[in-house]
Amino acid sequence: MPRTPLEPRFTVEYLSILDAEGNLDSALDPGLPGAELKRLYRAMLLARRLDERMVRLQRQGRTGTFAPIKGQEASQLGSVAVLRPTDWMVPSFRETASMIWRGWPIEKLLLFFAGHLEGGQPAPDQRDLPITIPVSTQLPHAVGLAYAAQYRDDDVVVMAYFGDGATSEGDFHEALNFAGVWHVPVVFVCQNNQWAISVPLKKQTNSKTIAQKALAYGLPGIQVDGNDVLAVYAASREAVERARAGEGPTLIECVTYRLGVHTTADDPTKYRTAEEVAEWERKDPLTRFAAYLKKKRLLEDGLEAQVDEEIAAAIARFEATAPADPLVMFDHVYAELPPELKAQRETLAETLRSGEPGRREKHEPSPPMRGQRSGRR
Amino acid sequence: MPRTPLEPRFTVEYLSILDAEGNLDSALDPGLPGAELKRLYRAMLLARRLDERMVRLQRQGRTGTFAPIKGQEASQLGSVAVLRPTDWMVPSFRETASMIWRGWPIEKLLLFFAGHLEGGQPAPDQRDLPITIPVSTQLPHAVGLAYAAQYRDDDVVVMAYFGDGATSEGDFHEALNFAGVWHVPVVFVCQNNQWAISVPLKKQTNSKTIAQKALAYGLPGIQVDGNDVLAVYAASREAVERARAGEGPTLIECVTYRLGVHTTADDPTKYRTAEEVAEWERKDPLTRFAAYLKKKRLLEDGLEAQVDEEIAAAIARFEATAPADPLVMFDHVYAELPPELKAQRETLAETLRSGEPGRREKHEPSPPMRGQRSGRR
Amino acid sequence: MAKLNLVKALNLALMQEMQRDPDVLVIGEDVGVDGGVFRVTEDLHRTYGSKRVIDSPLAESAIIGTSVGMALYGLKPVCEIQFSGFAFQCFHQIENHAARYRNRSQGRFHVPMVMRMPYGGGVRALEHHSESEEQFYAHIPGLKMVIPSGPRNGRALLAAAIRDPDPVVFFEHKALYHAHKEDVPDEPETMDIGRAQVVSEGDDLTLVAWGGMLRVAREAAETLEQEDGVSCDVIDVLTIAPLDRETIVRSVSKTGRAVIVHEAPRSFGPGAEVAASIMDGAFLSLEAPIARVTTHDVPFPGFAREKANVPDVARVVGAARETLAF
Amino acid sequence: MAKLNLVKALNLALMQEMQRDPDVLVIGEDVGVDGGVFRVTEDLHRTYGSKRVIDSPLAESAIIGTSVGMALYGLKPVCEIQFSGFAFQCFHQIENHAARYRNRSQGRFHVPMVMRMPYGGGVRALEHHSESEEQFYAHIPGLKMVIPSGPRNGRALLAAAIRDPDPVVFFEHKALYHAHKEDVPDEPETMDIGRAQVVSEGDDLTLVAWGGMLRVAREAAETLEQEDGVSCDVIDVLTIAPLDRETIVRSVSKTGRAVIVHEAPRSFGPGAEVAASIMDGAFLSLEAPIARVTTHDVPFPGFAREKANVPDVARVVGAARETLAF
Ligand SMILES: Cc1ncc(C[n+]2csc(CCOP(=O)(O)OP(=O)(O)O)c2C)c(N)n1
Ligand SMILES: Cc1ncc(C[n+]2csc(CCOP(=O)(O)OP(=O)(O)O)c2C)c(N)n1
Ligand SMILES: [Mg+2]
Ligand SMILES: [Mg+2]
Repeated sequence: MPRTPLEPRFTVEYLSILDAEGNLDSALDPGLPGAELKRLYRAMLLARRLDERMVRLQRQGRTGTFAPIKGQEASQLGSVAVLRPTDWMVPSFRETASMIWRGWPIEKLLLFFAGHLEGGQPAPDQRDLPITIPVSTQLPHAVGLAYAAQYRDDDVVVMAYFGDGATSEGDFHEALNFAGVWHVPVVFVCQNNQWAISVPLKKQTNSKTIAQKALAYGLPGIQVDGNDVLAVYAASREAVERARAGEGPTLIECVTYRLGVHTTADDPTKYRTAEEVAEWERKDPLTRFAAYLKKKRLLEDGLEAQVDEEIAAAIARFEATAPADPLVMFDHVYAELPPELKAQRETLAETLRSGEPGRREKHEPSPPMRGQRSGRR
Repeated sequence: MPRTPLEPRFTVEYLSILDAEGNLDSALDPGLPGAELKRLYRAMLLARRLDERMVRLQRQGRTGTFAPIKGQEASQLGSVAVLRPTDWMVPSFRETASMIWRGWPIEKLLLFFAGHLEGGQPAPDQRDLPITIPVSTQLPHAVGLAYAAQYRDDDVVVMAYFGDGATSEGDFHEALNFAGVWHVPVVFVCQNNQWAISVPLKKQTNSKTIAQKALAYGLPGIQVDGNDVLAVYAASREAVERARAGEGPTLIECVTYRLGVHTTADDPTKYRTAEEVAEWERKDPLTRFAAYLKKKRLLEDGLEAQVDEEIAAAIARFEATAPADPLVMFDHVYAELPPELKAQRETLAETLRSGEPGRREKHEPSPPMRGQRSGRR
Repeated sequence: MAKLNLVKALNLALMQEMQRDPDVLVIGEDVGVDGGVFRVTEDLHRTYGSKRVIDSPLAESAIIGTSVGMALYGLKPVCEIQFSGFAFQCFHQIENHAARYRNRSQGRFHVPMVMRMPYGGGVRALEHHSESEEQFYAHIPGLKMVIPSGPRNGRALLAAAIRDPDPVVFFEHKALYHAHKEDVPDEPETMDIGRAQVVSEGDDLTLVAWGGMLRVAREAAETLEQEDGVSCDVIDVLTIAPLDRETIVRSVSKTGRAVIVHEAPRSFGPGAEVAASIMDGAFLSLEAPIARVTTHDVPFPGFAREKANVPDVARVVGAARETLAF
Repeated sequence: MAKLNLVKALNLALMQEMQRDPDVLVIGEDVGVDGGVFRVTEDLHRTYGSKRVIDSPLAESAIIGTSVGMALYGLKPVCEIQFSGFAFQCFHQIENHAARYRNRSQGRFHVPMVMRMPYGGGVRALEHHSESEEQFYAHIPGLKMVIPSGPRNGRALLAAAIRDPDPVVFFEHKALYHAHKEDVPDEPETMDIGRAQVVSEGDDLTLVAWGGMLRVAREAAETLEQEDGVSCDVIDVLTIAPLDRETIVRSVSKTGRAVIVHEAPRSFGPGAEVAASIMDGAFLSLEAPIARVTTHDVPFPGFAREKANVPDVARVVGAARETLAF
């Protein structure tokens, strides 16, 4: 049946700058100074080494469940690096690299994953939201922050992270729709790592790309090679500049891959092949960026030892943290303790004084939540 | 910054067959037999006359709040008319015309709006869901019905209705996304009547069309002139045929207008101009279709009197309905009454016997919910 | 001092709080140009413009979710959910976030927001437009749950809720909107959240109610006084959570008997907590089981049956007589 | 008869019910290929294929919403919400629809579906992975709310829930999944929904608990027996709603004293209804106020503090001694 096509027609673009061997498409080079390139690489390496260390800590029972980022370092750092400290960063639960870039001390993250909420407390001047566990629910918060910034006429951009699976939730949709109507300075960064636990992208949505979902909200959407830190940087810089210039929100899809487990409770061999993983290992964002830096003679010697030392020192500080005082659970429920809560607090304090149950707990290696992990990976 | 456009590029098409003067684009004529054209027009007229009558009944306190459809007759009837009785129809709260086409007795609808849930009970063989009040929440049900039909290998298509405002809800998004992944036989019919109560489309979404929202789910989307019953019919037939052939879901946007109040509690003069309404009155779906039929010599004499009589008879049956027996409120909570509910029922039965409060209520004209209505319209 | 109904009184609170604090803004479906479907936000849009009085798209989760973001930034959003029956759409944003950000961030952030919702029956409305869902919010740590019973306390409590540093769910009974007028002072007025009020005093029985049921309790007390010579403490709870157990327990310690009246369904409803709290605090004074007069454990029926579902004076009087005769 | 833990026992129920009735299907996040994050749906996918064991996209509201549609069509979906903490995302589909379709359609439709959700603390988990939200479901007319306490009743109740013509929210305590094994008959077995069980008998005190707290209550009873010579009725509630008041009241009529143990926060929690119901039914037998041992009215704390939040044997014994000494 013939009909009239509506204008404008829609396209979604793909951006890639460094190929898997680290060769640069110089026409697209975002032109970062050498020092910035080195800083980015160091952060990627630190994130990678810490990630491996954190998996081991969890295996030893020294922390609880944790979501590793191996493979996603370029997506996180290429994007977060374009923010100013006065901008806001809104993580999901898998942004260790972005959080460290934003100044979260490593020991604090460890504390968080050891079940101390103190570890989730942003510093007083830090414009980051804490980790959000329920998938996609942080996205409307990012839009609200951006609205408030615009309302106050502050020069602020908000960047929000989420995964491919997150795009199926209603909150993703509502957040992007509000952002479009309000035309607020927010950049949505989707790390499409191909999997939502065991569910592959093709079972997640019938849409060919995540980027094209922006069309539903009248927003620009772009797909980038998420294992190419320069491509992520270029696309993010453009989006942040647009937002800062009052030109509204953007959706960036970083095509990447989770090389490790979903969380430390997961066994990915149940749902994906070793070949698939190997194929993506060849596209490792670190190898590629290192190859490029090497060609540019920007790769420093001894960097691994340096970051390992930094991590070890942080772990030592984490291990030295005082046990959790149970009474703190009452401190941040309301601005003031209501009478019933005061009574409950007193009863617990009494119990603790009498040395009975609920005593201060050290990070003891009690059995963690048992899910699917078979220990094979 | 140069980048690679991804294929395929996306387009959304617009379909219109009858212009506002009732002239046909014969290349697009869906070729309905005269009897079917007459049947459609009669249904549109009945819907229009009933709508006016129902507003008056509400004003007299004989029914409660009700959502008129004036202006949307073509969108509803052009779409519902392509269904078979064995297909499923999932309404929102503004599909009087579709419901009557599907065989709902008028007196039952009146009873429903008079606060008797009996009026919302589909007949035993009727494949319609009852009216759903919470916006968009019926859409996942439609997808579930379609999944079940596919699971059972039944030759069934599901058609679901909703408004432009409904597209902002998370449930809209989740339903279309599931439908896309599952590739089920469902047709989503959006009546874009330009307003969600007082909120115009441009404050509802930054997307230029509703149809393009289909792109987010990898679905075909089409925009049609929703005041053109033939265009709606043609697009719906195509979508239903696709669904029936196992080619998956479609989103149809019917561009139309709510000529009356949002509900009988609403005063639209607060938020829209008389000029806007007048402009859309010129595009009235009935006038246009009547002009076309007249040219084809298919317009019957005395049709108004005929449908008015049908309506009057139904109202008489409605008025003759027995008062509501309060005890029925316990009958359909569970398959079997649990002990506590049985006790509550007995207590109420006792109270009713003693003639005290909660006595059987006739549709008494007590003050309705007072909202914004100023009585000016 | 002007005679205002609840709608106008709430509107006054919003007008004045917005005047007082530029961080206060209003967001919801139809709250702007239209002034809200019940006209509670009438004229705010004209006075404060569309940046401060936001006609949002139709999505409750994003209304609450974006408001949480605004509150984290330092603003004080007053959200309207058009009817409490549609707040389940945003229940996760309320429970996961509004109620928890202070705790999650260990005090670095807090969420000073108000979630206004019309609730309750008796207004001949469609499904989901007549329910009383206070129990769901009262059970969530980190939230406050407030229900005024009239224009004056409505205005004062709404102002207090807006100034409160914590998230407050604020229910407004639809049948009270136009029910009666009261003198409301021109000057801003607030009331303490977390305090119940003894609105009339007596010795024989305690009647506990809130919102739309307060009037029913008061009329029942009058009937009991006139027909039975029984005198009642009538307590207007006002803040459901945190519950003012002290005031309620003090009263029942005196009277020894209590009837709780609410519009939420009975089982696992708010009356159970009131009853259990009374037992905790006044066990030895109790002379009869505490009665609960509530709607039935059924989905709120079509309005042709609502009178038989919502507690009325006769049912409260009946329960009181049984309690007194125990 | 095989010795099974709760995970395997629930898996057996699913296997057998799917075998028995081709209308039963399973849907949820990661329930297919992965077998569920707790492995409760292990091997179902292999046995029954991806049309009957559906790995859904990540959207709770659509999981419940599409299941409602399937149930209206005549299928019997068993949905898994990965953790009960994420069920607020679909709370509107549960309250607005699953619970109401029978009523809305006046019996023309009903919704035979099961909503399985792992709940509860003690497993060193992240936020939203340790809460106990039974109260929210128990207060919704039209729903049933079931919580087994071990492998055998878990299997039998899940099978019964699947066969039930009404929607059932089915909570599974995470700490029970691997806690202990029981003999579970090979043949399909069901248990009546709506019945509590007296799992050990005594004269001095009634302990009421469910799910993960049953073990705590039983151990407390043993301690009281051994250390204080006090004998307890221990009641495993099993069905939270509709609550088996009769069994509970009968016990307290005998013992005169009761302690209720639950993992939900105390205020406006399920224990309040149990307490109020006991008062309704056994007022004259009561010799002490009914005690409630619960988590505190705080957002569930990080797991470094969870032991101080979740009721343990010592707290239950303490409350029991206070009750006995009253
Ligand atoms: C609302 C909600 N539902 C379910 C979960 C359990 N869950 C945690 S992560 C996850 C998958 C997320 O996938 P994706 O968005 O792709 O992010 P990724 O884990 O791949 O980074 C799920 C289902 C959750 N945290 N929140
Ligand atoms: C979840 C939910 N939120 C709010 C409402 C109140 N409400 C009823 S109709 C309506 C507007 C609907 O707009 P649209 O989807 O465009 O449909 P229309 O009324 O124009 O047919 C609103 C806000 C509701 N019924 N359900
Ligand atoms: Mg992913
Ligand atoms: Mg509309």
